[in-house]
Amino acid sequence: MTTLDTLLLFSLLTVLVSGLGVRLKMIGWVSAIMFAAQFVALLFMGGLGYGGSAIESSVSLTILNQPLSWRFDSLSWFFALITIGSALASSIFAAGIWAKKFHKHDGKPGLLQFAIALNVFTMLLLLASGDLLSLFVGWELVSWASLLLMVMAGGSSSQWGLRYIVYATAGAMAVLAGIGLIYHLTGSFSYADLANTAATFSSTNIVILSLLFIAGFGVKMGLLPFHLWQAGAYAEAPGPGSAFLGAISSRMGLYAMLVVVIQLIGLARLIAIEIPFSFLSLRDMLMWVAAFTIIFPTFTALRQNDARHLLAWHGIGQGGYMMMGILVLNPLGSAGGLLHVFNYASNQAALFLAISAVVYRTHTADLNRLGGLVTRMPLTFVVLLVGIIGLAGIPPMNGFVSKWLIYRSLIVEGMPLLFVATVIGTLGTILSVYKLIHNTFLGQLRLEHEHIREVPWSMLAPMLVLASVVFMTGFMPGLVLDWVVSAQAALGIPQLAHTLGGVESATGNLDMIWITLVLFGGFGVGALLFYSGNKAKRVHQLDNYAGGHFLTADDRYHYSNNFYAGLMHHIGSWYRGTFKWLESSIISIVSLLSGSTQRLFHSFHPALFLLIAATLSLYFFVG
Amino acid sequence: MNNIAFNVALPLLTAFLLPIISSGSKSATRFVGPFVLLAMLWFALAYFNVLQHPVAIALGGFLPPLGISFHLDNLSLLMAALIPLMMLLLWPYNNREGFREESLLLLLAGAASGLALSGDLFNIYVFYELLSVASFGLAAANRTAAAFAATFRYVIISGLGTVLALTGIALIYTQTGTLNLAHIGLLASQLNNPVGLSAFALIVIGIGVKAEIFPVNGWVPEVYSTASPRISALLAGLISKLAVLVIIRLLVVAYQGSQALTLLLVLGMLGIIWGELSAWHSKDLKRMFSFSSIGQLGMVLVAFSIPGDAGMAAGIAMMLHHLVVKPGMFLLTENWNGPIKKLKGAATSSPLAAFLFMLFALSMIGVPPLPGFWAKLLLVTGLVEANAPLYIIALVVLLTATVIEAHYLMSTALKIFSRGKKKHFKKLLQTPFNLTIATIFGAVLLAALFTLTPLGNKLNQIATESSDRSLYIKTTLSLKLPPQVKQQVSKVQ
Amino acid sequence: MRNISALVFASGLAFLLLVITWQFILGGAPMLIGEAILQQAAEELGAANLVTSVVLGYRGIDTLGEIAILFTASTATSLVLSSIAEKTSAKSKPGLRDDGTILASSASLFFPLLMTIGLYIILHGHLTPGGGFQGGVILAAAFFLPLLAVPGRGVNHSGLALVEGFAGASFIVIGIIALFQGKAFLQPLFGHGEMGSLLSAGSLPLLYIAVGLKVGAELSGLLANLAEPSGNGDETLSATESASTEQTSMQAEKTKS
Amino acid sequence: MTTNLIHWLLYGGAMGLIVIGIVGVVTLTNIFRIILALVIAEAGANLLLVIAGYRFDAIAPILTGQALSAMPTTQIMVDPVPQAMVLTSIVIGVGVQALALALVLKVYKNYQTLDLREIHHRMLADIDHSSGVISLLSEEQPKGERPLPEPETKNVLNSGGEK
Amino acid sequence: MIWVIALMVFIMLVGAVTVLLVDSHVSAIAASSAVSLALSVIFVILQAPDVAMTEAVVGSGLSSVILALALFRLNRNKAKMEQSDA
Repeated sequence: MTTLDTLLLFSLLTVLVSGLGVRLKMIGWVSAIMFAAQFVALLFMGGLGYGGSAIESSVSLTILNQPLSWRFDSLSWFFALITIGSALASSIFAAGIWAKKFHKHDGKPGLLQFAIALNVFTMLLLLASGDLLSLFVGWELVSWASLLLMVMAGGSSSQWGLRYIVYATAGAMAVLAGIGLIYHLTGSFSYADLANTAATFSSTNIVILSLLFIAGFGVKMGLLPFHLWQAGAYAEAPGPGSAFLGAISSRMGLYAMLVVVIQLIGLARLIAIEIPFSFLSLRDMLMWVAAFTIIFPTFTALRQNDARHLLAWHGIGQGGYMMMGILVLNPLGSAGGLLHVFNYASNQAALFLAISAVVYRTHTADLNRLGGLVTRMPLTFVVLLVGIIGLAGIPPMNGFVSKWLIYRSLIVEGMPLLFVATVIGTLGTILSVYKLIHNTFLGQLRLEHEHIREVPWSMLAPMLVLASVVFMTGFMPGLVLDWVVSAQAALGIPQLAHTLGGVESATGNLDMIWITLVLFGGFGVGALLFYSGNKAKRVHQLDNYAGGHFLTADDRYHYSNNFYAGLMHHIGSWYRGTFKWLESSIISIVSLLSGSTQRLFHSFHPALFLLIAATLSLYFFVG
Repeated sequence: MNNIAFNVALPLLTAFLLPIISSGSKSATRFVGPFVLLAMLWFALAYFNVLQHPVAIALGGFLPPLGISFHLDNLSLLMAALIPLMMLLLWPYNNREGFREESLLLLLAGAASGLALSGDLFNIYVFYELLSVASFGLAAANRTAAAFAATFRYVIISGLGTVLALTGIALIYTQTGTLNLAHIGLLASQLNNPVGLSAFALIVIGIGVKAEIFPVNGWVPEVYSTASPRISALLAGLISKLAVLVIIRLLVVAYQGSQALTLLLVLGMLGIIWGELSAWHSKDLKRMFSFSSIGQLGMVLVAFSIPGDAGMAAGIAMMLHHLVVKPGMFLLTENWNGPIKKLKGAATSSPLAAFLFMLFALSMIGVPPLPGFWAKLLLVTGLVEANAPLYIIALVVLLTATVIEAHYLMSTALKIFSRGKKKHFKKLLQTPFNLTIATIFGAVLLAALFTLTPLGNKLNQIATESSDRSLYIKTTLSLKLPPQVKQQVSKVQ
Repeated sequence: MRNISALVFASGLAFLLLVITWQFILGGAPMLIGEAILQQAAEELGAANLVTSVVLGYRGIDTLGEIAILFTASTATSLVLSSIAEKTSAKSKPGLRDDGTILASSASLFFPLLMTIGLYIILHGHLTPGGGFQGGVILAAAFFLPLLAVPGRGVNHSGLALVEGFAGASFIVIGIIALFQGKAFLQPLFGHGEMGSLLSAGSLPLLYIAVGLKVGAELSGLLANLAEPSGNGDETLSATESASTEQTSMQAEKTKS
Repeated sequence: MTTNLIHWLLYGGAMGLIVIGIVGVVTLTNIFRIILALVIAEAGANLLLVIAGYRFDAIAPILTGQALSAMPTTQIMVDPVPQAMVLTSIVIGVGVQALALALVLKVYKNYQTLDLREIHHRMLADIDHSSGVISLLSEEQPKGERPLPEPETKNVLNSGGEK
Repeated sequence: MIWVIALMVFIMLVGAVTVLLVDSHVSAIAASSAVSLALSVIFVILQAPDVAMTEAVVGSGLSSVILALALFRLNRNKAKMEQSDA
């Protein structure tokens, strides 16, 4: 009974309890408490966060002569921390008042808790996997568990869920093929054999394997050709659910890719492989894929008019940053990539929770029908502000640290084009998050929202906690960098020399404590000037004038519709169109084929096929 | 002590006497059938326990190859035990229409047991014919116009199939001068030529009509959508497997060359493609399931076309999995037979059925840790191990087919689980009888999930045993060798 | 289009089959078990007709399966043909009535003749060519001619069912008796007797009688099912089936009288 | 020479019957006639079996006269096994044929036609109707003057043609 | 003997083709029974008296009778239908 067993047992218990008590009123709080218990159990394994050695699970199976084992190392611990943390936050958020209203609009809060618990359990199983077989098992379980969370809202979400599960199954099949190939090459499913013999694989096998695995895992990360499912599937889930999904779900793909491609096969092999008729290596190609994954979805997010969709599209883009950073494979880059997982998760959870708080009050996430809520929901506004600053990667929030590391590593490695690409991506992020906060909290208050109030504490608490996490880890990134570095050690890649304030190395220095203090000093000066002046007159929010005319609340001067029209006009929408076109063409091909195949079964004389088959097979043997 | 012959004799005897019994007392007709099936089950299981190594039984006391012999190994006994089990589950307990369907079912049981046990080519043909005729009667038992028409087309195509099979048998007899499978195995060298192989091809195509092999399965969607779900479940779940079993015996005993395997592989791949694509397009559950069962049997065929134990293990695993899953699915189509669009809200009207559907669907797609996944894993590893271009193509086909399968099954499942109108709920209610049986199948599936390790070991044992050619030959021919066979044995060994 | 492709493939099939069979030598087939059986059959079974000893001895279970198939076919046929909805058609008996007289007389002439021939063939099945099937068919013809002659009167289905059931059962029971004597299933019983005489070859004649009766009964039932308007086809069911069919057969009775 | 000719004749005849039967089953559209073609194909297969057991200047496998006493007989005989098999398969053929004919009768009763194409169209239409989906072939009207049957319940269908 | 075989095979094949091509069902039935008669003669030549007998009795006798009966009933149904139509 190791600590890992305890953790998995707690997680399983959570699933069972929340599953059995789906209909109970109190189930929300119960499962929240049990998530907290899981969190504590995870902290007992905290040694992993500081370079502890891997913890084996005492449970192991042998099925069809194939051993299945589970273990936890620093990398798994790092991801598990994020998983359970975001699960805890969303569970608390969903446990209280929110559940009542959700229940009133015939949703099933108990089912939501159950789905989150199930996802957590399966993710822990995946993170704990000790060989390729258990990895695949965990992978499939995660895919199908998240389907439950996606479609439980009903309505249009089921279509997104269907799309997701088809993509996911395709990815899983690619992974299965890859695993099968490895089994053929090494004769077993164990990590050790793969790590030992990977050096002997022929480069064609390496290409096939890495393409299969990166395609398979990339589907879940929403890498570029496979990204169409993600935004809708995450956004249409019930509020806290989408917070959880957006925070961690698609990172499982990153974890699996880290384990298989980086840890076991080794990135060096990928770098060694040149793609014919190009000056790129396989690794560079993947980095470019990551770059486009950053740019396109980010600018797609710019065009969304639904807050949840906007955030979800960002999730895809930020995943590109992480993959980019890890593929750079110097201490800075990989640390930046891993750190960004944590930072982005905290940002995204905070943002989604804030948005669902807004939805909870206003019943809409349509950016064209919101605005001016800053005075009505100030704390939510603060959380959202912190979140978008972090998301856009602006100091002093934590997003800045990880992005800085990634930029820095790109410059150090001498990859200017990719650097430019990432910067463009960041630009898009800033623009779109500004659209988000402007259309929701700033500008003109709509008349129907005049009397709404701040959301209750049960919902505010997790939001505020997350916001403070965002700030604190931005203020003292060393806290997280410890874990990141031990994760790097677990991956067996060079580690980053870091301090509490940030990075202290030959390739670049960063001390967030100083930066933050300077910034706040600046803010302090500004505030001093502001308050030393004579008092500003407070007016009612709806008391507005333009050119001497009184503006009634129902004439719209708040510019929200068709935001960034000019920019949109310039970039257009050709890229997203192409992917949609690809997808639909594949579907239509399948339907064409299946129609014709069914025609064969409708032919009115099956005996003819018997005759043909007999003749052909005889010809095959005799002729 | 060779009372395994009872497994063939008893059901036939009862079927012969059933008209008289029924004219005597109606109630007797109800329980005599299940009683006989229980007895068959008992005999089979009794053997299953005592069996250490394969045994052969000379019927009529005439030594094989002169007489007909039953070959008892784990595989055939497993089938012989599964037959009465499935029959008991799918027995028409609530049938009010006289004795005919019952006696047909009993005849089906006897024929199936004979098919599973027999070790003689022509005897297999006879039992196959008995199986066919009984299944014709059952397919038409629904007595609708469409059922009659579909059954007629079924009769015609499978009649042609039996003609081809008989021709193949004649070729084999002309080539080897014997009918006993083990003896044929001794003379397998004489069959590794165009004549022998084309005999194999003819038999495969002929028997393949029941095995739903690709080009000769035009009857499948029609019959399954006109017959009653119980019968469809029986045909798709049990009967097709027995036909496959015959092909496997021939393959193991006589045709271990790569050409025969290639034929099976190609047919299986075509079956997968055709079945899954057609299922993707179908608009009602019955036909969706019949097409998907075509695809599944294609997968079984592909599995068996892998040389060696690996293929045998994968094939048996796929076979057993399909044997459990498909009948359960067909039983659900009794009241969910409308177009899939109309299934909205089915989950709220009968949640258990919806849960079962989800379970079966996931297991069919091969979602771990459900048994279907392990069967598919065996298949995938076997295909990769076989390591020939054609097998890699088969792997690609298999994986693609899985994606398609996932798409249509999940779109149906989402329809079932989505909210629907209250007024349809009555129509979507499942009958308790079917629901109970389907629940039993689901329970079996879950039980298999929790006993995977022992099952896997048993499976490997069965596979190694039943893919061992010389063992089969020794078992049958070492009873007491007639002189003219003896020197052939010595020649081979 | 379909026909053309069918012809093309069929000619291909024919060509291939001929190519295959051309590799055979007529009369040169190995026939291993054939030889062995020709050597041993007489001692083992003591039947003069070796085909019979193969049919009932070496391959007895094939024969069991065969009569089972006939039984299945007739059951399935009556299942298909018996439809509850055809009450009226029992009364209407068009056709064949006018020229009934000739047939009737010939039938009454042929009936005993055919009976004797059939029984003879069955009883000598183990000595001379012919046996259960051939004799059974002739018996069926004997029973069937009167039906043709006087379409009104149906065959006594329940009686046929009785014969059929007990004949088939006795075949199996003989096999099972062997089982209980410690022999194998369907192993011939009794001594061989002196070869060539009527009472030889152990239990084979009994088996052949069973086969003959069963085949005869089944075939005549089958013929009757096909010949009669299928309303009467339900008379087999009259004990078991619903009241409606009861009255069907009642009507049939009325029409007969 | 003569043996070659006989070889050709016999095997040619057997294969000819099989192929002609198959062609008939595939090309004919009258279901009654299709059954006849099936019977012919079976006859071909039987002939093939009997040929397999044939040997030149051998006698039938029946012991008569002095052969009864002198066993094993010096006189060579043809193979009895294929003959037994053929006996079986002939009777099987008859059973199947009877069943098929019964089905033909019922089909004719319900659809009032023997044309396989129309029967097939009607059947598909029935299946589609009973499962409530729009037929794939809905654009092609069935041949023959009778329109598709009205939606009927099972019992009505049983009563077949007569209303 | 060879000529007998040739003749019988000829009759068989011609009869088989006739079954496929001829218009009236009755003559088709007759052709099929001719086929099995020729077949039984061939069986006799092939030293298979049992099979020949069976083929003669079953093939050309019984199955023709069955077919004829079925045909008779088909025609009667047709007649009945025409009555009901009229």
